[in-house]
Amino acid sequence: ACGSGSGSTGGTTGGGTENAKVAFLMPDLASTRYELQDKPLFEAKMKQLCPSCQVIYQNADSDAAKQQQQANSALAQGVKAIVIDPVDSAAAATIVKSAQSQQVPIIAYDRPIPATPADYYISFDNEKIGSMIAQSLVEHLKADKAEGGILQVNGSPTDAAAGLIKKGIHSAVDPSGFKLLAEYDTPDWQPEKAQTWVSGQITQFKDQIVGVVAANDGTGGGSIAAFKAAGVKVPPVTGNDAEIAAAQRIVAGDQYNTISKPIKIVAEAAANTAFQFMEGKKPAGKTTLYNTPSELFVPTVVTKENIKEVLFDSGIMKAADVCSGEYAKGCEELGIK
Amino acid sequence: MNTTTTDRQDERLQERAGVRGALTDVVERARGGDLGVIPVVVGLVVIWTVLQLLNPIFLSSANLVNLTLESAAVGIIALGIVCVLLVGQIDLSVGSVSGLSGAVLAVLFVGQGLPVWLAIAASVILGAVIGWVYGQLFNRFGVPSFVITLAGLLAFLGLQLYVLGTKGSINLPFDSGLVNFAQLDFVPAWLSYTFAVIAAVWLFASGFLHARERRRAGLSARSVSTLAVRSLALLAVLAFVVWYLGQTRGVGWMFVFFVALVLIMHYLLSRTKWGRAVYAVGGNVEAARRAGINVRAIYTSVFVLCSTFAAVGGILAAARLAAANQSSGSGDVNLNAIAAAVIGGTSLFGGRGTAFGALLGIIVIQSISSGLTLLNLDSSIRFVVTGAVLLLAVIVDSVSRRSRTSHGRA
Amino acid sequence: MNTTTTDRQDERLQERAGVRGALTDVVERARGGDLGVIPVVVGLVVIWTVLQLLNPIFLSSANLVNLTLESAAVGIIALGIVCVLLVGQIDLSVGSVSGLSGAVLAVLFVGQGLPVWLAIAASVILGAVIGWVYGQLFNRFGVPSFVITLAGLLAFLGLQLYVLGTKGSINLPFDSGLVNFAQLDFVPAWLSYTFAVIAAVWLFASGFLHARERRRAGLSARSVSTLAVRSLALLAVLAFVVWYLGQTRGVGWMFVFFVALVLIMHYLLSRTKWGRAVYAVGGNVEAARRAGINVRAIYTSVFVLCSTFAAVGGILAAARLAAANQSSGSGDVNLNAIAAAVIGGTSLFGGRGTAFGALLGIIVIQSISSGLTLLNLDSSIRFVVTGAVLLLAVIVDSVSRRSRTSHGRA
Amino acid sequence: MTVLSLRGINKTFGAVAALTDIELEVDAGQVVAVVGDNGAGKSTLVKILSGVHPPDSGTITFEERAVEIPSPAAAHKLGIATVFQDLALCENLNVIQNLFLGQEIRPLRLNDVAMETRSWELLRQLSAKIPSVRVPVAALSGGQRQTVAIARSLLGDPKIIILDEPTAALGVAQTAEVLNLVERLRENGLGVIMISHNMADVKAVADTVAVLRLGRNNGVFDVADVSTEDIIAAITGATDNAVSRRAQKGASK
Amino acid sequence: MTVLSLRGINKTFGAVAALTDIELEVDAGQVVAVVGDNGAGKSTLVKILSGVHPPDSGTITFEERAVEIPSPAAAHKLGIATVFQDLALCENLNVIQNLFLGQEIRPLRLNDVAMETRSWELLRQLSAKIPSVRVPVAALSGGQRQTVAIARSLLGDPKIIILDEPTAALGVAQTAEVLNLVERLRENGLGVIMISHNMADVKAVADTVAVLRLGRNNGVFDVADVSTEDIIAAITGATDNAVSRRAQKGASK
Ligand SMILES: Nc1ncnc2c1ncn2[C@@H]1O[C@H](COP(=O)(O)OP(=O)(O)OP(=O)(O)O)[C@@H](O)[C@H]1O
Ligand SMILES: Nc1ncnc2c1ncn2[C@@H]1O[C@H](COP(=O)(O)OP(=O)(O)OP(=O)(O)O)[C@@H](O)[C@H]1O
Ligand SMILES: [Mg+2]
Ligand SMILES: [Mg+2]
Repeated sequence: ACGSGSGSTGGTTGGGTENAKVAFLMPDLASTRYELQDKPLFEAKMKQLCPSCQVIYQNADSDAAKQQQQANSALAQGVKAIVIDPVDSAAAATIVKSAQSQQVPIIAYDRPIPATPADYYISFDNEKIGSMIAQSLVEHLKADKAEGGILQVNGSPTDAAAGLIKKGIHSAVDPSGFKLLAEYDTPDWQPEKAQTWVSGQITQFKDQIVGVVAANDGTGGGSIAAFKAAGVKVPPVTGNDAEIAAAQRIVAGDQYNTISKPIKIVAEAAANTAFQFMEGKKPAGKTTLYNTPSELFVPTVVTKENIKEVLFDSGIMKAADVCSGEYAKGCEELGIK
Repeated sequence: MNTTTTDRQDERLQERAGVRGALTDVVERARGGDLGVIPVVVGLVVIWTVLQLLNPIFLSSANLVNLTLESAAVGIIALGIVCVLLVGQIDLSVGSVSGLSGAVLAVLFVGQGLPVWLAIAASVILGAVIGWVYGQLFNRFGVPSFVITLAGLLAFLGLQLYVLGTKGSINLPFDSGLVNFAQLDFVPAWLSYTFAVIAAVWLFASGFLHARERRRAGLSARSVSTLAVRSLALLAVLAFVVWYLGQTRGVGWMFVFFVALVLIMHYLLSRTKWGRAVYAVGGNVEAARRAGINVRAIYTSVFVLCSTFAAVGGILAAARLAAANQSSGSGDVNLNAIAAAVIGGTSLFGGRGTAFGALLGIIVIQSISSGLTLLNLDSSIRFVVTGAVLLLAVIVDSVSRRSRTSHGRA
Repeated sequence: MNTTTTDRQDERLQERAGVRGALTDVVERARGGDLGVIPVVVGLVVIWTVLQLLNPIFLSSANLVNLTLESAAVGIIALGIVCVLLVGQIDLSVGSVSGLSGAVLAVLFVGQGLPVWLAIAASVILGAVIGWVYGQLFNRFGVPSFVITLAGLLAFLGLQLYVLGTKGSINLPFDSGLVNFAQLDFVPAWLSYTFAVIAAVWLFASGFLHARERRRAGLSARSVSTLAVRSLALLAVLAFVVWYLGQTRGVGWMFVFFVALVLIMHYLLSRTKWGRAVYAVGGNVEAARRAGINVRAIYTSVFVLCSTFAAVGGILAAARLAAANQSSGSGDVNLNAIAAAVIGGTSLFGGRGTAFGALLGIIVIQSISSGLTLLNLDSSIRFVVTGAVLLLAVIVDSVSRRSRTSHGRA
Repeated sequence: MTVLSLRGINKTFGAVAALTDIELEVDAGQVVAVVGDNGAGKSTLVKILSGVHPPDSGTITFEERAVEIPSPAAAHKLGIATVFQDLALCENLNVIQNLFLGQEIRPLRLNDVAMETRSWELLRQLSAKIPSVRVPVAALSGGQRQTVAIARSLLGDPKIIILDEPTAALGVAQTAEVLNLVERLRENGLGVIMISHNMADVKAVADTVAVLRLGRNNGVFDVADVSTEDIIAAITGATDNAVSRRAQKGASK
Repeated sequence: MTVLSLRGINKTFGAVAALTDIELEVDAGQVVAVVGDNGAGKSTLVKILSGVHPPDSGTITFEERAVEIPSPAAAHKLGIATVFQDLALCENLNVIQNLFLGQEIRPLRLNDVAMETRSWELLRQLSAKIPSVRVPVAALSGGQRQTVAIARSLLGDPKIIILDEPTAALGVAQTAEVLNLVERLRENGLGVIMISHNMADVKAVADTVAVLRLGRNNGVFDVADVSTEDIIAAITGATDNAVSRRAQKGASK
């Protein structure tokens, strides 16, 4: 590593992990998971592996250049490893380059960096997420013998991850036999925008809409609010991220599904891998993706049927957070305590 | 009206009386480019026609109902922006403040279980306090309001995230009065018509009394026929709007609330000493100071008003979405609110603008957004077209203003 | 200097000569609040001290090298913003234009395989054309620049998405000269020192020649000793900077490029007829028009310059990131560029500001951002602290300006 | 009775000493003309009296009490009304709005009609030639604006009126009306400070003449016993000056 | 030789007819005074001649050619230099910058020294009392600004100089210098249009007097054969006016 002119890095080069620093660079605030789940879980695991180590957490707020700045600053602080969820998978190549040129191992987290292989890649697959939520909805509609079309609410047009999810959704919706009535790229993932758009579509297509595939819980919530505000019945709406608010809507029967990523597992795996790198080892991946040793985890679609097991029994969420006020009744029905 | 009144004795003035006179006056002013909001309205009509041709749903009653409801939250924020722009300052933080206020509301109401009115009051007061702090910073240190509110933009965004804390997104219960107000409460048809009639009668009565007072004081005044025509026109327009929106769900209470705020602000700005002072400070702050106006108090009041409106807008936005989340108030709320004010004819340099400008401006913006949303374009094309249509809407207004400049009324 | 020169004959003027006189002058101006950029520098020193105390890495050579490189792209954009603000207008679209220009560069260079210089030229010309269109819209229709560039903001964002197409993100090859220029090319130490010496000698020589010319014309002039002290001070500062940055990687060519642009703009604004006209238009457009200045041409030139700088900034940003993507230029590029100009002392109302302001302003902003990045805070706290520090930096400046107002120099 | 008196007033702007050790006295019912060359500091003195600039040092005594005038509002409160040389009108407001700025009738529901009526009265009294009082001041001619500024100072109930070159832009008729007005004000017992470059006007209405030169007092004269030439000599600091030379040339032609 | 002549010029602002059917002639080497009440339309006429406003109708003949003056730049090109009543200076620029605005020496590398030297020359010539030419115009007194505006019109090489109330804010000495200047300009064969409310100045330097009243021509007089009273009567439209009444009152006192 490259400790630069300051005593705080301890001045040791090579494998020592005493007082070492590791950077954990997250991409945006559009989804709450990075701040609320990934970061604390990663930190906790790291603390357990290496009590004296320090985690440098940064969030790039959807700005690739800012992420580059954050990575540079981490390098200037002499980190021993970088775990990065790139804002822009392509642009992160620069970060990989500069980290590797300073012999700092770099782990791609959540999103791949195809152009310049990182040292390791740990993720679940965004495209897969898209196809899973859409597929679950389509199956539900078929089971209900619904007839009509589907609205598709994508994520931000300027977000690469949203592009992957969109691709996945299409892979499930296009061959489903349900007509894709219209789709929309929600600027900045804003729920308000999603609501406005869906409101417009309700006037346009009226009762033809049998389902809405929304790319995350925020836009899903916006879509639901649009139906409520129009005073019509809410069709099944998807989500993604398993936010508490989404869990509440599922419990209340407003939202059809969301998707729970085993963030705990992934974050801990990332911490493990990072720690091995810091110790100077070179962990081998389960598979190889994009020329990178990789490990992929499978997320779970959450619906009313399995919400209790997936989210509550597993301890991801606490009933107290979700089952407040008006949601208590729904929780009770589902046996969530 | 044929004996010359005190204010019409100068022989260079052309004589104009009665309905005919009023019309000539309008034509003359149109040629001189001094038309107030008329060009914006024309711009609006142009856009509406275009959008309707592109998608026949656009002018459907259901869509217009949506439009009115979607305009309210940002429109109220724009109303505050009009005030700060009037004194020649700016507030970049209205988005963050609205987001923060929504978050505080949700945390207090849902998280802490406080009664809704208390949560609302707390959010609104928070907004007022923020504005007060801006005012103090501005008056004490003379930091440009651009920088103060830029700092506020960041700080209150942070605070919003902090308040939402581990939850990130908080649902407001759909059956709460607040959410109902923003989503489902519509004015009953009979009441809407009553409102329309009251407005028209009031316009006539106040105009008539005012004219009588002026005539008694020996000043020229609008003739009864002009007044009657004017208020009948208003009645017709309002009745048509009510009838057309009534085809589906009618006029939302939230929109009525917005319009009421516009009317109140219009009154405050045009008929009170405070409003005069606001325009004076915006026109020439040194002259205002020398006239003995407490310029600092005016600045503070305006910042307070703007942040308060931002907080109210934030509450309504949260209510309409039935949720407060991390991205509430971010994105283009700031730009839309400022753009609505500017499109409605408010000058960025202070001293020129009206409360009605905010109403018209936000309707222009929401029309564009709603119309293009209905078209289901690719997002890249959608951005391009939005930009082009926005420009189109404003060119109409600007061209008429330009002719004003060339007539020496810069 | 003791015989009274033409410009110092008024008996109300206090006499000040030599180094001592220059110092008295500075003190006097400090009391009067007329200090140019000094308060911003003081603000910067305050921030640096605070940030260094919080994290000792902040002022490390490696971090400062990063800081210089990170400043360049947005700094260049801010330079363009200074020009539009000087004429009292605004450009909200610099972010989109920079993103578009990066995208066009990437598509032409990587996608189409054109030579890099051609791709750069195309992007820059595109920027210039955009500015020209703004100028035409502004001059022909008198649409407020706020609205024109807001429309541009949307339209060019759309165009950027369209150009990038389904790829969304395009990598620039690491071994291309452009990426090297932005990431790895540093000025050799000997050359840096040479630059420093040249700058100091040039400052002395030009000052000396100017002073001689003034003295010949019977005007008061700076004494040789003042000039010598001034250029030695510059030499010392520059040599220290070069030496300190040289501890790690040194001075990046991209930063040198930025500084060179600042110097060129400084020359254009302060030493040419065009620059005078820019300040005149910003100060009083009607007076400028009556003085026979082609006001429209000035507006157009300024819009062209601003968009061109935005395009150049976009190219450098893409080069530094080694990629152009959909979110390039979005986010806070606009706000940062405008804030840099404003923090550097440029007035939003036109007529006041300097090119150096952009340099100082962007360094303030990047310092805050870099310093807080090092602190490893929660995002919510980071936003709050960023806002607070920003305010702090500007309060120093504003307080001194305020004292200027109270001394009647508003 | 001395309404206003100044002692040792100093004011510098940057390197320029605009006022040095200024003394001035104004009695009730007295018209004091302050004259001086361009840049002599007359308007600076006016601005200090009306709270626009604070003096660097010196004392102001108003009705026998030492006072501070930190702001224009404070000056208004003391009863000092001022017509500034640069008029200080809001160009975006119309004539009525400017006239009543800060002293509107019925603050919470402005009484337009009363204000318009009163505006016409005031303007007629000054024989202003303003076609309409509902146009923004930006559309008025220079003299019309000056009339508005003068009319404004008559609202309220001042004890001292300060007129900084009130007739500079006025037509002959309006000038005559303003001089009449000054005389009426004196009769009503107000103190008037009038700044003017027009010696004829000064001699016509002033009781005493205070001369400023380069920011210093250069004599106070009783109008009755001083000739125009002497005043001009005090202003320019020499008996042989541009005015006297011109007069000679004219005579010799 | 007639340098400039106007025929049937009309201009309305909204409901106000500011100028109706105006005629005016100026010869080379002639000083034409334009006088009139406040709001009579004098400045509007000046603005039309200097390209600030376009006339609604009417023809302008310059050196025997019919011309259009669509912009101030066009007026400069024809050789019409104007001192505006509102001065039209840039407050943020200093004196030198304002003087040379639009006609800087050495456009690509401004020659500060030459401009400063020339500025001092011009200002001295007008006996301006400006302590420093490097302060922004915002810091100057009213008269100092007016001197700057007058000095500016002398740069370049105009054929006609239009002075809109050039001496309104000037001190006695500066006024005398400006009147000298006008005479020099006439001797150099320039046409001068001077607007003034000061009949003494008008009688001192003008050759002919054109009177405007409420936007219309109200007579053109040869200065030699007209009395001040007659001019005032033409301006006010009555022989019994505020001025004559004041004169009577003064006489009867
Ligand atoms: N705000 C200011 N900043 C700097 N200098 C100023 C300021 N105001 C006035 N001065 C200077 O103070 C001096 C006196 O100005 P002042 O306006 O009092 O003159 P005056 O006597 O009113 O002249 P005039 O007859 O031209 O109106 C001038 O030299 C002027 O340059
Ligand atoms: N830009 C404008 N917009 C509207 N009306 C205007 C404008 N400029 C002038 N006027 C009107 O035209 C008339 C003539 O104005 P002008 O300035 O020519 O008068 P003037 O003869 O110069 O008067 P003064 O002696 O007061 O300077 C006035 O009634 C004025 O209100
Ligand atoms: Mg003065
Ligand atoms: Mg005039």
